[in-house]
Amino acid sequence: MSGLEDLYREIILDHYRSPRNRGELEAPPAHRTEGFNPLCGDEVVVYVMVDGEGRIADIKINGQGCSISQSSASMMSAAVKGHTIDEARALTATFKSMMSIHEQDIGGDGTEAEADPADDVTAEMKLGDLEALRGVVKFPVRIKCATLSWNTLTQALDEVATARS
Amino acid sequence: MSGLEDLYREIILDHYRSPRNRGELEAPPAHRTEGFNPLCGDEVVVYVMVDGEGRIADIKINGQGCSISQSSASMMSAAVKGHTIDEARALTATFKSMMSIHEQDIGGDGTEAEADPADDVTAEMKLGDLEALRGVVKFPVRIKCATLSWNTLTQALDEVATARS
Amino acid sequence: MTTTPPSPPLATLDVAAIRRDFPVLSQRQDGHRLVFLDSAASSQHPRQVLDAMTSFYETSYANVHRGVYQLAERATAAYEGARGKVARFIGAPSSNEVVFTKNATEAINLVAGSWGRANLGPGDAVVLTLMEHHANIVPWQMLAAQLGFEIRWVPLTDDGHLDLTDLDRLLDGAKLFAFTAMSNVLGTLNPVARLTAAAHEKGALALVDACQWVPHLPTDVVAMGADFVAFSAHKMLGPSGIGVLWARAELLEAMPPFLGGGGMILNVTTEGFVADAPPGRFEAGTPPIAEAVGLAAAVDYLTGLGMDAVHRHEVELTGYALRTLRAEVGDALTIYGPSEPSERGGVLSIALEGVHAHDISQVLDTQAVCIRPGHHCAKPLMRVLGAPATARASIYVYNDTDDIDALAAALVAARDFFKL
Amino acid sequence: MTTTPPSPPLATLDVAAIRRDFPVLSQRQDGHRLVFLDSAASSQHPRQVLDAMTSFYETSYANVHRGVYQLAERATAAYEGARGKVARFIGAPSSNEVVFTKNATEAINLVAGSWGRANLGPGDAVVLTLMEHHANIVPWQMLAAQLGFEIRWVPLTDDGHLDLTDLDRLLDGAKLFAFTAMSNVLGTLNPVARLTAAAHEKGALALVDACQWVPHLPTDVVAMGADFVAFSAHKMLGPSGIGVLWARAELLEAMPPFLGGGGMILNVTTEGFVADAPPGRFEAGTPPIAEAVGLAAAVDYLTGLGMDAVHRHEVELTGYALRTLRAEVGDALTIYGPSEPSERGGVLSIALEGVHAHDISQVLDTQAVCIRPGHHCAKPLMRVLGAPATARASIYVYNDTDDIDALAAALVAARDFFKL
Ligand SMILES: Cc1ncc(COP(=O)(O)O)c(C=O)c1O
Ligand SMILES: Cc1ncc(COP(=O)(O)O)c(C=O)c1O
Repeated sequence: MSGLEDLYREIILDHYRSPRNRGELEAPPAHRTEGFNPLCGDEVVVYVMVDGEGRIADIKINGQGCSISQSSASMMSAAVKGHTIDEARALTATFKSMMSIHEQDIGGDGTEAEADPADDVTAEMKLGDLEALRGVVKFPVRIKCATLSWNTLTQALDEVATARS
Repeated sequence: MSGLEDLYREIILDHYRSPRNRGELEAPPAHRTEGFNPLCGDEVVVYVMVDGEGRIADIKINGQGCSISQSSASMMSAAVKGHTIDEARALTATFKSMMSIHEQDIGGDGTEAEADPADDVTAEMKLGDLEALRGVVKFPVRIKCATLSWNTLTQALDEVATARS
Repeated sequence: MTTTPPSPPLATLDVAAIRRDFPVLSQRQDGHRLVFLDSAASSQHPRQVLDAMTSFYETSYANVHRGVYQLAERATAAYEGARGKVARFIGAPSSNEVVFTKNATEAINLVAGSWGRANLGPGDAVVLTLMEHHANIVPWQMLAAQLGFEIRWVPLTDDGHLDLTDLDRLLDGAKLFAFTAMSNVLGTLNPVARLTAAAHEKGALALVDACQWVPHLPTDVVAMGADFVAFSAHKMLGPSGIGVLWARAELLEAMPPFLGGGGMILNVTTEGFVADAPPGRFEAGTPPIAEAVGLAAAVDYLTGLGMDAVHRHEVELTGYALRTLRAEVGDALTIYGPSEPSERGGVLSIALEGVHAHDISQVLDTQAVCIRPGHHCAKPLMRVLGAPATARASIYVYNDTDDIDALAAALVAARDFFKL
Repeated sequence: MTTTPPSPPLATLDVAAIRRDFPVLSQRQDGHRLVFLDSAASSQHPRQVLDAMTSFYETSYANVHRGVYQLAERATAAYEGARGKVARFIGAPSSNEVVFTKNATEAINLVAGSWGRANLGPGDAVVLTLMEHHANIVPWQMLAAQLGFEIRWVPLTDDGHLDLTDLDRLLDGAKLFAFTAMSNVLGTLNPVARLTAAAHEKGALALVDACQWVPHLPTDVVAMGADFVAFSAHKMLGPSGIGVLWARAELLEAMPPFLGGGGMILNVTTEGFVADAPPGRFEAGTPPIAEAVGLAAAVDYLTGLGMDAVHRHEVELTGYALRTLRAEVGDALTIYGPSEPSERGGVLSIALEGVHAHDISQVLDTQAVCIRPGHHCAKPLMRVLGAPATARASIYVYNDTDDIDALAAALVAARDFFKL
């Protein structure tokens, strides 16, 4: 079906059907943050366990949502687990840049300006599987699905940082 | 100028230039009521002095407004002065019927159904000069100008009646 | 065996002719006929409505109420004429009982902010139902947080009706019962007159959210027994930007203003203001003038079709849809709400096992089938259903069995795409 | 003596071409050319605005924000695109600072009901001016009656300017200074940046009623130094049914919701709700979707003309009008407000000795000259002027010297009809 393959790559459907790091962590000691997509009702719950060195020792994802939001959350959890908060933030920035290419293009000439955003910061973190979500930018309404878990993670990490300082 | 003569009959302009019963009465013992036309800012103040037999012994008109509202108030004051409250109410009904002929006609076939309203009640009170205001019904926005002082008089008489009962 | 001539056959809708009135429906999307099944969110517009607005702007536009010149007179007559038309359409005793707002949401907020703020306080209760749209929930929650009254909820039965078992107890001591005439998620048609009577018996007023009723069934606010009725033009073939609050004259007359500004006053001094009579008192500022003209044209259009015929068409098409979808899509399909078509309006909330509503809708879009995924602004209801979202198809006067067949085919495609 | 090429002559308006864009102006009334001089109440609409709305309805209409299908995506993009266009037109740093309301009146009521209710109480003061429109008076009076704060008034000078002699004292302890950028009765252009700075110096916020500014002059909300700015589409060639509140992001973020309903929440349970971020937080219910599209087209149209050119045109025409009317109508004529055209916008409030404004307007209508009699929703100002009503002629991009000449002739006719 036209264009659908761009959106629903096989790896996305795989993460949707077999989500990684699905479940809950006891909070506390873990930190629990809820996110909502007010448009479609998707809810995501992110549990993060940050160790003394600022590393995401464990992460679990709960909630309900569409294939895009669920697979994005699943891939995110796999990508940041074991990494430092700073690395997770850098990856989030990279991912969100990929997602907002379309927004920058609105009103432009339609060509996708795929300049690599923030090369320096992201040197250590690669999008990897997450690249599969690039097709989402062609479906603007779905961008919020793809970024929901990332925004929730950011909020969780902010809350952890505040609680520690 | 087309149609203007229907609206601005000579007698209307005469009452506008030389308003009858213009001024104030001491209140109390007289009764003072204010009326507003929220559309154009016209204000009318009606002072009525009702005697023991329910007769409008005196009436004065104050305030500011257009030729239609001022002349209507002037003619009204002349018409009701010395008459009973009931007669004034009957005349008010007759006058307002004349004013609303147009409203009844809206959506109708355009012919003016000049059925004489409320013959019985008004036997004793004739519109007289007030007939000159009949042309106002062709200018719907101005109907509120013509009826402002009458509505204010009605309110004043209601207030007097309440105060006495 | 009767000698009177046979009554003419019940008028039904000539959908093919109706569709020709709707320019948007003549579009093709990627070669597909556009299948618009999202009228519960907002309906499309017949040429007659668009033409009425354009020609009003081209010949008779001016601000209303304050002008003496002919354009302003025509504009005022058109605006007030629209008020009269709406009043007749809903059986209002007087057009002075019709207040134009920006949408149904403002209409309900108006009742909360004016009547509610003046009449509710600690110890009072407002009764809602678990099938309300957020528009009939959040205004009461906002006000309750300020004034300290209680909100009570009428629960639902398993088949998507209101569970009225405890209604009398819930209404005890309540000052208002605010409920939807028809659920925008389940399609359930509520027993409006019975509910308003129950409220009145307990001394409570009744607010009817008629957003999903007025566009689809004959409406008589008096027969409903309602005290307040709210609805929006944009769900009944009218334009965006205008809604309606109807309320009984005595209530409106006793209510303080909601928004302040021009057009709602008798006098203003530096010391204070004197409010005008209803409906002007509740229409601060320049009102939605051309929108009222568009709404009047929509009322004319619907009146021309006949609201009985509109309802009959929807009951029939809903029955067809229930049968077709069950037959074509099979066991993976859930359709929420009453299973009897006569107990529901033309709203079908669907779940497809293992496929999220958002993904259903995305796949359907590739077939030019427009439905809406999500919580439909009824999150408390979604919680009762245990579904974070449903895929909602909703029908109106321009839909036919071809649209339903296209929906069924697209759902089958979605099911297959996700390899269920 | 410079070697750079001469700059091109200042662009002025090609009024004849502009007039051809406005279908309403091609009408004749009783054989007369329609002379529309009531744009301060509401302006007329170029074909481009009407076409944008009609074509939106015909091709891209759906409810916004909640749909996945292409119509809904296009509708959402058009609605949000309009927000961006408005933001750029008024120099807003972010389109998230632009809230769509039903009119300017709702925008000011929003500030009162949200910011005001959260921040004002006994002992506080709100400063207004004696030249405010009721839209910027009554909301504060309604709130003051509930919350018990004080309202103070900046007086006027004899020539229709704000009298700023005591401004600092008036602002002492005030939390808000709410004033109009331009008087809709006198035409006076107020020194906006100076007034907002005076407010800020005293720790007060500044609300600018820009209803008569945004349509007529280049607008930069940042240069204005404003905290809140309100205006309406229908005075700037746009449709009825939509207004704008701009506010600084930090303010909007801290403000509680105003109206409750769909589209302004993150979550709703039976226990309560979580409000969404601005601007959505302040746009409960289905917004004025097609109206936003029309407003965007109006912004494009005005941008095409150039707001500098629009302003220059109005200053010139106002000067011509002041000269012509004084010369033609003679001593019976009073024109309120500043006598210097550069200190005022194109609003001429007129008195003709011995003839009430209502009667002037009636006579002018027979010549197809559309002006507005009355208090112009500024009764406190009328009291200062000592006039119960004025006859107001107001000009815009489609007016030319012929219109002014027709006005002068009609005023002469009115004077003579009443035999002054
Ligand atoms: C200065 C001023 N403020 C406020 C308003 C109110 O605008 P609206 O009626 O569009 O809400 C107007 C116009 O009527 C105005 O001229
Ligand atoms: C039942 C119900 N109530 C209220 C609303 C709100 O209507 P609006 O968005 O036009 O204010 C809707 C539609 O969205 C609805 O379906």
